[in-house]
Amino acid sequence: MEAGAWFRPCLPNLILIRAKGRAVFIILFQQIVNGLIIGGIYALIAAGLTTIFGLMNVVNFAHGEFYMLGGMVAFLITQTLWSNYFFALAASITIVMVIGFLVEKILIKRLRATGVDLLVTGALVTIGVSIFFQNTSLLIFGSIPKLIPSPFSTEPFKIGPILVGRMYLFAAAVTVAVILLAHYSIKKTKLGMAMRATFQDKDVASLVGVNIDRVYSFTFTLGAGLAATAGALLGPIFVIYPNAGERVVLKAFVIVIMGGMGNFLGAILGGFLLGVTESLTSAYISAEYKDLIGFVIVLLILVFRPSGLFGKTKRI
Amino acid sequence: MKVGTSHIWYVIGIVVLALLPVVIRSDYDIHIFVMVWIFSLLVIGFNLIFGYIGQLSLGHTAYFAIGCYTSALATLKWGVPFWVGLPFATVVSGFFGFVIGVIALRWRSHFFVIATICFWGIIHLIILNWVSLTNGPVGIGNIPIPSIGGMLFSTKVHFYYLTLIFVAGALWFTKKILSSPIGRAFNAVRENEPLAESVGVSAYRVATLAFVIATALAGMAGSFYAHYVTYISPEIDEFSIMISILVMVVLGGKGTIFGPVVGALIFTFLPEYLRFAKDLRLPIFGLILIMGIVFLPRGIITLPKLILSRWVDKR
Amino acid sequence: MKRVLVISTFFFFLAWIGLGRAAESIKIGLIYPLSGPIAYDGQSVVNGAKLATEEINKKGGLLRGRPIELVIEDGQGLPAVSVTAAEKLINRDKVVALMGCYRSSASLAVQAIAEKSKIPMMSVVSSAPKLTEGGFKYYFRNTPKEYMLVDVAARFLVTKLGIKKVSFLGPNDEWGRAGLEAWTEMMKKHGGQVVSADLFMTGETNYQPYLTKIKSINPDAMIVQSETLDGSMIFKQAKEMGLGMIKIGSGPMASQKFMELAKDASEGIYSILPWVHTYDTPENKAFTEAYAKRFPDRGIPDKYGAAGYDGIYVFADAITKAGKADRESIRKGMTMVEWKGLQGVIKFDAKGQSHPLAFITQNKGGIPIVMGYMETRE
Amino acid sequence: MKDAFFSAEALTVQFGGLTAVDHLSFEIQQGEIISLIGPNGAGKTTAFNVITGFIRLTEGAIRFLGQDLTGMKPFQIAQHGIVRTFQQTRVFPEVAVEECIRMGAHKIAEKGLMAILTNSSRYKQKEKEILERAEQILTFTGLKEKASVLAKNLSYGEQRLLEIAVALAAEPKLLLCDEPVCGMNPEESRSTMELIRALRKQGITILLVEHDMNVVMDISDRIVVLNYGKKIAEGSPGEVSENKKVIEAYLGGSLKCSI
Repeated sequence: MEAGAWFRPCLPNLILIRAKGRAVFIILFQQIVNGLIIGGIYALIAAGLTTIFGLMNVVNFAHGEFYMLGGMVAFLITQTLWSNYFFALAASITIVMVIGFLVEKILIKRLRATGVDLLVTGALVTIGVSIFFQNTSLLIFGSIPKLIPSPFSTEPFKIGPILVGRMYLFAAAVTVAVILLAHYSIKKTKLGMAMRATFQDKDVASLVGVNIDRVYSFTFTLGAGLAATAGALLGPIFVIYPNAGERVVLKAFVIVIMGGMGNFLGAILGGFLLGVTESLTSAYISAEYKDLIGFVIVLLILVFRPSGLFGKTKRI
Repeated sequence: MKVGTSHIWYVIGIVVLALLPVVIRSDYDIHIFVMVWIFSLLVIGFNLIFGYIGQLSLGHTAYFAIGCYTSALATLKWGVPFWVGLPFATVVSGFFGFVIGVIALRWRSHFFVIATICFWGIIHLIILNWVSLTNGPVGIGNIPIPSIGGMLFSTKVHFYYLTLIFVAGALWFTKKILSSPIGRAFNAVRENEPLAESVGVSAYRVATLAFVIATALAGMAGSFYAHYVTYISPEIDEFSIMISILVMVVLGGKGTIFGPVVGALIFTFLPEYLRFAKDLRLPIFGLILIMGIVFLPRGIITLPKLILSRWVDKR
Repeated sequence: MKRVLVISTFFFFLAWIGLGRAAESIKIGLIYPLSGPIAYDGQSVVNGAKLATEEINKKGGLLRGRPIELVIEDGQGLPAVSVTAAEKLINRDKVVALMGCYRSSASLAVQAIAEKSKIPMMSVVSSAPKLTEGGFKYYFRNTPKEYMLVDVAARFLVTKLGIKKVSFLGPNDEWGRAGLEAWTEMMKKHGGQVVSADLFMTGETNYQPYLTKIKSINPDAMIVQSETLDGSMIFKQAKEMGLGMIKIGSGPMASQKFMELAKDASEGIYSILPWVHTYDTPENKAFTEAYAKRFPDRGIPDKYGAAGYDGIYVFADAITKAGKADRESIRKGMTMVEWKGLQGVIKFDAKGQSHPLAFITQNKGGIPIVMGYMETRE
Repeated sequence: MKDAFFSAEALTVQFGGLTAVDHLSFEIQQGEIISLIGPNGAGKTTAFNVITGFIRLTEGAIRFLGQDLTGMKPFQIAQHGIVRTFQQTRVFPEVAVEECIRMGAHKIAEKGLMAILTNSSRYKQKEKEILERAEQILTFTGLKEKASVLAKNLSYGEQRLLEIAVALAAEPKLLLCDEPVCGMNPEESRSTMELIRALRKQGITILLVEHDMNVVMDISDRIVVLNYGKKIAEGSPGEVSENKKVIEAYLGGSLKCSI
């Protein structure tokens, strides 16, 4: 059992860099751009989770399924009703938000009423929901992977030597817009203030007349909608299949913790950070340990900055 | 004396379970029972952390995997018999539990949950990629079957009794601990940590002790699994197994001694006997999980008390 | 009310007799992934097996009229789940033969159970070499070992296309690592070299970092070993990133589903696989039409469908040769099998390994054209 | 001056810029009842939390029975004999009263794994002792008939009593009570004061934080007055009540405690 087993995969990549000089910088920059693009998508999924997990303290394991349903429903719409992608995008987000609303109304609200510890029971109920959604969509949509017809040509968009798919740019643009919209609505609007009040102290919030049930259902629906947006945006880029959500959930939790609970901007920056780190690791260290990086970063953050990289340190 | 009556129930339970293989002939059901006992070891341990200390450790299958691989590698590479592999795997998993527990238990509630997921991820990736040690994704095959003086534990019935003895031992051990001051300290930490600290209970040490016992039991379960199925691969560390453990403890009845084992019994048989539902099997399983949590927050073990009390109220 | 009762018991009695008289069916157990990321390909194998079973039963079944009955379980490609499924099939359904597990790790787990329960088991997809090197008496495999396929492909690349430096991209599981080992060894054997290798997690979606690295190395050819789903995304992203070099894929890159998903990115890709529908033999043509008619949503069959189809016919041949349908006789029958299937003449050697044909195809206009084929050798 | 039973030397606690406790020093002799008073926000509870290790000291030292407890963790300080109650009542909600008290007796219980598993005589003996101790405390605090009631189902007053009972079970040498009578009606607070006097008779030294002036004047041997984290006066109830600075401090602050 040689001790070097750990490092052997890195050697060829490191030698490669020294040899190629200038070309290396283009490749490095391309890798960073790759990281930013996938990071944007991570951010959107995490942004949805940061409202539910971060603000409502519900460990939402069904978040991946909202992402998958966003893609599946968008695919269904393009196949049947009206094949315009943008209509399908909007329609699937609304439908998944309705599903999120129902899940909150039927399950989470009842649990909250029993006053049981929401963190743990919330995790279990959402695991049940995730198993149910995953396998029902397997029944309805079948195991055949779906591809939403992309409204843009597959010709990559050229910025100097860097190549970026057109659909990616659209997805990144929508991501930033949606997140800023959500961030603005939480910071500035009345409902946003009510949300923040409820999650500071729900008893006091209800004392001052905030209908906390409405706030909870709006937060959950917003979270589901954000995840669905990511799913619908990724439909044309990556193929959507019933288990697509599983791989995404753990990454989203990692980012929410990195960005700071309930911190929208944190989720965005956390998503980009994880995207770039993973892309660089798999390019220059080794693909196998790509996911390891995410886990190690979270542990470091928990030790040194428990309120997240970008969160304010909470007073004890 | 109250303890007397529960002792009788305990003995009756063991006798019934001991006679079971004589009654049920089909190897398949005995195979399921062996899996139930292996899961019981996992679940009894997990219940200590989740039911008694009140912290949710979602990385519990990592220690199951450590137990599997330690026992398999010890018996294959060093040629030690199973009876050395088993305790060795238990101790190694317990040690990993100590090292990780000391770090993870600095936090509480959802930060602890995420920390345990991270350690699970790291261990899973190391098992998957350290090819020279664990054979990587190819896994390790023909792990020796346990034997006592030439008598091979080759049939399922042998394994049924072997695992049953250890489960009974684990139950006795946890029953003893939980009725002792250590058990009271566990409850104190769960109910109100600052108050427990103020009467001299170190929440950190008590939780670490519970964590070490739990991970050691998981290692033991791993060793049994490795030598029963004789083939292990990184997939034994899948998150779906963690979900089954969670379901068994919560719907069985967390914070009770026999609840999780009842949960293990029900939720190992249920998916098998739901096979007739073919495609609907997993959606139904998801629904049962949701119903269980919403209507039975305290778990199935409390069902008799619930029915009794409701029946009494009606009269 | 009483009269109704009497009549219904009478009918019930009739039905019960009816059941008893029909010849007792020969139960074959199948364990394939029907949920999870590889459910699509797992279902293809089961479809092929169903088609073969229906054909045999229509022609009157085996051993004077005994129909074949398939008992199908979802092994999810996971060892733990496949083992439990195997236990159920062996002990509760009392099947006489097992076919399964798709992923090599699952097959390795069930192989040990089959040997212990003395029941013949055949894999038609798992290609890890270890499966037929463990000296298991009850285990047979009707798909080439990884390096047998790669040997044919490497010779074709070096001699026909003059390729020297190749980059490898494959999944981080036993199939991927076996593929990497095979390509490294076989390229060296034929005078080429694998210059870079990357292993990704199955079901991953973002392959750009690996493709960027391969683009920077710019090898003569790029080898991608993956299932239909991952493969479509890899080659789509490769096209988007302008990777021009020759592209070689594994079996699924010749399937119709891959053409649909990858669209124009599938053009010009070579594949190396044990079967392809454009290999024009009468049996192939008949099978392709029957499969497309029986499974309209799937259309043209891929190598997984053919593997399932051939598997059932191999069992049928073994049962007919053995003359009896119990586990021990089927095992003996398997050693005597000699069946001209879709994948060429199938015969098992002492270790239970068959040597079907290996095809090299290139996708032109969405059709995998056969460029050459050879019988695989040890 | 013989070594004091308990001495706090120049205790200082700073949160960022704010100095909650500023060089507070005082001593307690064995068997005394000392009260720590001051307007709301004077740093009383912070001082309490620092002495019992729940908050870290920025400067200063704590000495008890000749041992330096500075920087120790709450459970270590408790094991040295300093036990506290909390301003917001803390109980073990889902646990029966009698069990709570046995939980309190963690310090004297047999914690050896081997002893427990082998059911050793020492272990059985200690368990019996704890049971008897719990019975005594139940009768002493008057919670006898509530023994099997879950702590969460007790009334507010009973929960405060249970808190003292649990602290008692931990064999305290110095008991710190954080506003024991706060929110109680006169009849309940009189019985609680009787209980505290009875504790002193059993040789337990008591440090009180309390707002109710007539309770403080009536029961304390000495009083330490805090204002904005600084000690502005110390002495017998009589001396302190005439002290100009104390009156001035109090005129500004309100006397009522926050539940």
